[in-house]
Amino acid sequence: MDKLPKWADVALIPLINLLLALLVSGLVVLLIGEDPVEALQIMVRGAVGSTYGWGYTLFYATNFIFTGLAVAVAFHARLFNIGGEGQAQLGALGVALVVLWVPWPHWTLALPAAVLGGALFGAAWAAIPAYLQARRGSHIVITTIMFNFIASALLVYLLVGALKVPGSMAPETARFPETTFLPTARDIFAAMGISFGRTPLNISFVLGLAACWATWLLIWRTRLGYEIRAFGQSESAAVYAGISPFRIIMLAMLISGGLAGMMAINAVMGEQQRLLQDNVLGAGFVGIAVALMGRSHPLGVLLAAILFGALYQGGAELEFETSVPREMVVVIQALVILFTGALDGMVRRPLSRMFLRFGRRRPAPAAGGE
Amino acid sequence: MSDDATTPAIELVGISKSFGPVQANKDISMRVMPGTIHGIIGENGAGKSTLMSILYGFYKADAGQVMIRGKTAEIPDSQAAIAAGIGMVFQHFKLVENFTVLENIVLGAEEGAWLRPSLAKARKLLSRLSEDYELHVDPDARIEDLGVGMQQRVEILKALYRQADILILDEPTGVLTPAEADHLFRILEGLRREGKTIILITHKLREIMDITDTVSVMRRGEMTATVATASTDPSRLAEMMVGREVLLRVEKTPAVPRDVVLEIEGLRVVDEKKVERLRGIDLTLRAGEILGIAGVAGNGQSELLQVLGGMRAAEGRVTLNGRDLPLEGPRAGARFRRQAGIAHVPEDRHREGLILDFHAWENVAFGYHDDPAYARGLLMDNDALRRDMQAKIEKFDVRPADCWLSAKNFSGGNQQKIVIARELERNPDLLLVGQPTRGVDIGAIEFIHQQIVALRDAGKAVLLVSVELDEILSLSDRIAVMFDGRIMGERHPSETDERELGLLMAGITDTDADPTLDEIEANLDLTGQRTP
Amino acid sequence: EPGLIIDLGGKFDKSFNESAYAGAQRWKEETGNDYMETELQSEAQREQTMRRMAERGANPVVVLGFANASTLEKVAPDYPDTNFTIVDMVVDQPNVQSVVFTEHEGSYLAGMMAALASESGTVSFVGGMDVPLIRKFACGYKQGAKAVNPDITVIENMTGTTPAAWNDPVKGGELTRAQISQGSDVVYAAAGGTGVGVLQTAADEGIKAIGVDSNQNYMHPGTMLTSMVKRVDNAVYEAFQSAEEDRFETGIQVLDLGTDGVAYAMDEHNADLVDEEMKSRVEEAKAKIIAGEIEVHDYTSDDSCPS
Amino acid sequence: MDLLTIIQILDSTVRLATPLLLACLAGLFSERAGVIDIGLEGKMLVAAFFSAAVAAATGSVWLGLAAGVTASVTFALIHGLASITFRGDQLISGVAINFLASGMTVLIAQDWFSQGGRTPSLTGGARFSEISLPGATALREGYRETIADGVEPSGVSAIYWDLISGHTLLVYVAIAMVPVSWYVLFRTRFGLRLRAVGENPGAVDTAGVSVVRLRYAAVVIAGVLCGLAGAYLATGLAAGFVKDMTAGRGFIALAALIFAKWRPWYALFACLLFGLLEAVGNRFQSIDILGIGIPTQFMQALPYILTVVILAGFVGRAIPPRAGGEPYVKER
Ligand SMILES: Nc1ncnc2c1ncn2[C@@H]1O[C@H](COP(=O)(O)OP(=O)(O)OP(=O)(O)O)[C@@H](O)[C@H]1O
Ligand SMILES: Nc1ncnc2c1ncn2[C@@H]1O[C@H](COP(=O)(O)OP(=O)(O)OP(=O)(O)O)[C@@H](O)[C@H]1O
Ligand SMILES: [Mg+2]
Ligand SMILES: [Mg+2]
Repeated sequence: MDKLPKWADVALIPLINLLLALLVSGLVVLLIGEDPVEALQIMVRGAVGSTYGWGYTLFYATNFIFTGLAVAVAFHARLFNIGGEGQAQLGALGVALVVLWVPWPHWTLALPAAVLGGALFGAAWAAIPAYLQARRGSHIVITTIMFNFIASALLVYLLVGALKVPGSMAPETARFPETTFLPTARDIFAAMGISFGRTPLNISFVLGLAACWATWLLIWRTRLGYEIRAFGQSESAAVYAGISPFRIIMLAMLISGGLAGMMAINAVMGEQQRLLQDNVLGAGFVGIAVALMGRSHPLGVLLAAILFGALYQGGAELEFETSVPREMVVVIQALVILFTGALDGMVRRPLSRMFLRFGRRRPAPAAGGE
Repeated sequence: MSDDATTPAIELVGISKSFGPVQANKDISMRVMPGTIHGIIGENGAGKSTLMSILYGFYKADAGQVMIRGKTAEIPDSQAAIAAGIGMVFQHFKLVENFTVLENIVLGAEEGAWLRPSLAKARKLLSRLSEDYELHVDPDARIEDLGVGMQQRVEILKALYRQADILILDEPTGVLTPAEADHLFRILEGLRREGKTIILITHKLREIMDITDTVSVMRRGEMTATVATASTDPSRLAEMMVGREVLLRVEKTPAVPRDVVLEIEGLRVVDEKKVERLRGIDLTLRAGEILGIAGVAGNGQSELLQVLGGMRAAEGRVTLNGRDLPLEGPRAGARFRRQAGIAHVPEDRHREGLILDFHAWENVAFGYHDDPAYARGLLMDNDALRRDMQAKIEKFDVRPADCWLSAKNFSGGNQQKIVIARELERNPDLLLVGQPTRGVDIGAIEFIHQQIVALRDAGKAVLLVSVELDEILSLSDRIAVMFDGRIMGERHPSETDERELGLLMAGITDTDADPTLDEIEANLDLTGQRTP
Repeated sequence: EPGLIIDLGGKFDKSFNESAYAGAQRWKEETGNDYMETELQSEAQREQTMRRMAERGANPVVVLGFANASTLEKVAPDYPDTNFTIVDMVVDQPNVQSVVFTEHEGSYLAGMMAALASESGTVSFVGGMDVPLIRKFACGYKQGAKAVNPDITVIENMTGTTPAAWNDPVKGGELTRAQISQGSDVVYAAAGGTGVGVLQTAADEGIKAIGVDSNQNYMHPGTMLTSMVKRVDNAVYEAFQSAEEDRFETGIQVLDLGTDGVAYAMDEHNADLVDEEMKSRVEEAKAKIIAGEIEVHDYTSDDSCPS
Repeated sequence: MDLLTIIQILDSTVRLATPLLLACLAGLFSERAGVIDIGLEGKMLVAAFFSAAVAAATGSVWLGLAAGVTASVTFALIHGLASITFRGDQLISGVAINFLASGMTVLIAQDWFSQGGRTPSLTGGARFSEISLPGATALREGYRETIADGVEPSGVSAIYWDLISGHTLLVYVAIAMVPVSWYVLFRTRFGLRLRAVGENPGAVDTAGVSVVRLRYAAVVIAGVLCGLAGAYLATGLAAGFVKDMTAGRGFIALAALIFAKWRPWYALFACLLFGLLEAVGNRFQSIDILGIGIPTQFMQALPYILTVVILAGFVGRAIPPRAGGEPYVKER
């Protein structure tokens, strides 16, 4: 039945799915007695109507780029990594430790080290479920869910204990030293003489773009990417081709966890500038929606991440200006996952039938090529 | 049963069915008279299973009509088929592996909402049925503990339990030894005597000739002919099947074996379920010869290929050109086997040989993707891959000649050509080939056979595994028969015949004595064979 | 136009946040002016929410709870023209007003009432998040109880170590049950939304309970002994009003018993439970505390509680 | 630790295990039929909300219960639609359902009650009250009197008046569901077919039984049970709905299901174990075992850690139903 043209598969179907999700979201807004059109206007204006809006939109998008790429890389190896949340939490821990323990003279030195710290901790947190999947066949979806819970317990343990600032009541670490603050969009644009809203958008966004490009290279241009995709399509074929499933599962998950962990560069080093108990804000889960919408392609992930960034920022404005709670965004996110991920067949099947009927007009392809 | 013998038990009129772009059945009509055994033959993918599944209500036909005992029947689902007295034994058994025989038999045909009375009643009926038809099975055994032959009995009992008087068997002998098949045919004859109608799908012309009353031939989704078996012969049937005259033998010169290439000693494999799949294999293979491994599917041939191809760990000793091959650990993988000079055409091109969603050009490097010829620095040189694929497409006449097409969109024969091209062009010292022509068009079969023989003539060693005795007999220079993880014996093709090989395949080595069926069965049922 | 950021747990937590919300509403009704309000949903949103308030021109911006301290420390310098008020914590910035309460004094009175009402000689305390601020409540409570009955047993439990502890009524209920089984017949909940579960269980099991922050007596008339009200509403009202009248002062403001910043609540819902004797003893103690004759130890002064 | 404390902890265990048990049995039915359900959490959450909301609005816990179950079944049907009818990915569908529930409940709660995403507190007939079994009150009084007399009672009677008696109806329902589930699954025609469809749907289909109908039945049963679990949470254990009040219980139930190897009786023990962990964690802020202080965070994470250990196969391998997670596709 795979007779859909490629453009329909990568663009048309996600678009229809997205529209369906938004339509249902609109109904929900209507249901709670608000005007969906007005709500949409507020959201659009809030998200992209000012440099302030853009700043926050892209700030959130940066988070989602990392978690989205994390889910996408794992998807290519047919691994469903629901553990982005926990891996990002641990990544945050890694970033915080690197930044707090070493007296960095300048952010340019701190950044690469923090990237390493975040990626390493995120990867380490993904390594255990990956190992258990590869060696013992433990279902990675369940283990990564469990590891999300364990991560948050671990973080709480550290934040109310070893990492807490003596005398402070809040479970958070000390503030990072000023030398490690990343330049924000405001700083950078100011240097160019352009005024930009005071937002946490920072150079991590550029890092996110670089991550997209690197992921694209990895998946479509390297041997490892070839092996990951081959393994994802058929494990038995991979074994036949001498691709070690253990190696691929481990590497794909380590990369995935590392990407999730790098989210902390933006969220923790870029914005919060200290380690909080809840620093991921559900971005690990948004990554699932982003990867599904983006069809696991880095470019798609980038676009979907910006879309979700806008949704988050728009949602925050919506909450501010109307009585629609921020949970509206969670609902939209859920609907996007539902329509693009689970109810995909609802759109795909009639569509491919349509395309098939369309194709049938031309002489039917004879069975067999000889 | 009491019906007038001139009304067909089943009549199909103008049945058509397509799966997306694939038209599996085109305007098929067929009649089957009651109390007869009706054979259906046709190549793989001809649409036989699809047609029967429609009759059984498993698939819905796009067009056409089914008549049962002269009356138009609506068969929207299997429930309706069962109610109409149709039973079907599928090519791939439909049994719940961790249920008992009894539970499988009552499933869907329970007496009431509570199980206990149903099971008790079924147990009684079952013992009667097994008496009547010599179909002995332990009602409390778990399916996963039974051999394939036994599982098939359960399937037949399932149909009989539902009082089927039209029984469809889809390739029932594909997994049986000749002796087991004989036993099955005796049962079928018994059923025919009772007045039941049987439809038998098979690839084996001998079986058609032996047991059927009438036979239909299918080709590429169409019904090409229906004839009385008595009025035809195997070569005519073969011709109808493929649409032209068939060469039943491969043209080849006698082998000129040279140095030993492959030496296998005491090879053992224990699978995940702790079942011993290979129980000490010893084999020697020389350059310039084709060694054929015959055997019923599931007797360890696949494991042998997998071990040699680096897909599975084993114990024992294997040397290639005098050097030991590691059988366990990281250096036992398929990559290292390829580096050592072993190419491998796997048994299942869909599950192993190809990545169906990859473009053809991506598949050309599959398994050889770390070859420096395909690399450009750290990245892969996709242009090189495409050039390579295009060259192979031309040399092997792959159609359509489009290296951008996804592998899944080539037909089975062309997919196999892609695999063969990739593996043979590596010019390996040892070629492992599993089921090279399974599901492949006869024209392509000839081509593939020629390629294999050419490789042998170029002084390479070939290890051929096939369940098709014909293929083994016509291609091999030497034949080894595997049974239950052991080599039962070696023969020369010119000095043996199907009967002798068949007995070896059933585990009977003493070919002079005429073993009783029970002996054969006893031999088989202990093996714990499973459907592959 | 002033702004109020309701903290985690929501403005209808029947306790801390609700009190602040009530103050803002009172101001709105009395002056007819509008104010901006938003509710935090998660820890990591604090900064964006605070900034948005400031960007929108809210002045002063009132934030609730100690958890805002480190964020405010960071945000306040970015908006030197905006005034901020933080409740329950001291932030040392030129444009920040810090409002703190003498919870230990109010809790002392609550402890006295608990000891006077207890028949079993055991009373208990359920805290929210285990932080010095809540220990301050517990310590005051304990001192008050001991002042009435030196032999009294005071059971102390904290719900948790994270902000989730402010909003876990089920666990609050379970803790209360455990305390009841240990003999407690008066329980004091200083646990935000978690307290709802404590008070509910107390009512279910028929023991007396003491609410916190807002006057919670109405929730379960008949079992609510009193509530240790903390006039966060007054703090918010005052911050709004002083800005309106251009007399907003930064620096530390202490609201204590003397200014009615903390108090025990009396109304028709608990009138039957508090007899004259209890009332007079508590009033007496209150007067002495205000006069400095009784000194209630403040846990946060040295992070310890005299036993 | 004296006997009474132990009984009290066990009593708390039973209360806390009840929602886990109901959700776990829900998962059991669904997964035995081959539909993996990580949406237990979400279904419980909607049920908790709607039961509390309707109970608060009408004052009747029974109407609340009905509403909660209906809401949960509706979500179950969405899951069914996605994973059975449209053959979508069951895991993704479950994830979506969890998010949908978490967002939707607060959204509607805010719109309905304007109390910041919670429902008003439930009182009186809007809550399930505790059922006192015959004689329990008398025994309890007796016990209290002994204390009043200054005698230290043994506390054995508390096993009856505290541990066994004095729970809300749904606790007893949950426990009764264990043998009922066992009986249905292993002693009835429906159960045989249900289990078969989770192992090999092809076998069920060719036996003339509708795979789709069976799977929908299983999914709906799961919906009902999750509905009971959620309703218990909001109207039995607590008195009203608060945001995200399931707090990961759906995932613990899933963990218990794996622990229980998809069997009803084992599910009971697994849930009691996890309930006990929670009860102990509630009761003690930190626990000293052999002089080593164990932080509460560890206690809280223990069910998850245990699940990982089980999944890793270190404590007996759990083999899930074979067709689990795969949509039944007859025609490609
Ligand atoms: N469920 C299905 N979905 C899509 N295509 C199918 C399906 N089943 C069969 N086909 C296609 O229909 C054609 C006929 O298949 P069918 O199984 O009927 O052949 P067959 O004659 O039984 O072959 P074999 O001898 O290999 O059993 C093939 O091209 C096959 O790929
Ligand atoms: N799953 C599928 N998806 C898309 N197209 C398919 C699929 N299966 C088969 N086809 C198309 O249908 C055609 C017939 O396939 P099939 O495998 O039945 O060929 P065949 O008749 O068996 O050919 P051959 O003799 O080469 O084996 C092929 O050309 C292929 O393009
Ligand atoms: Mg077939
Ligand atoms: Mg074919």
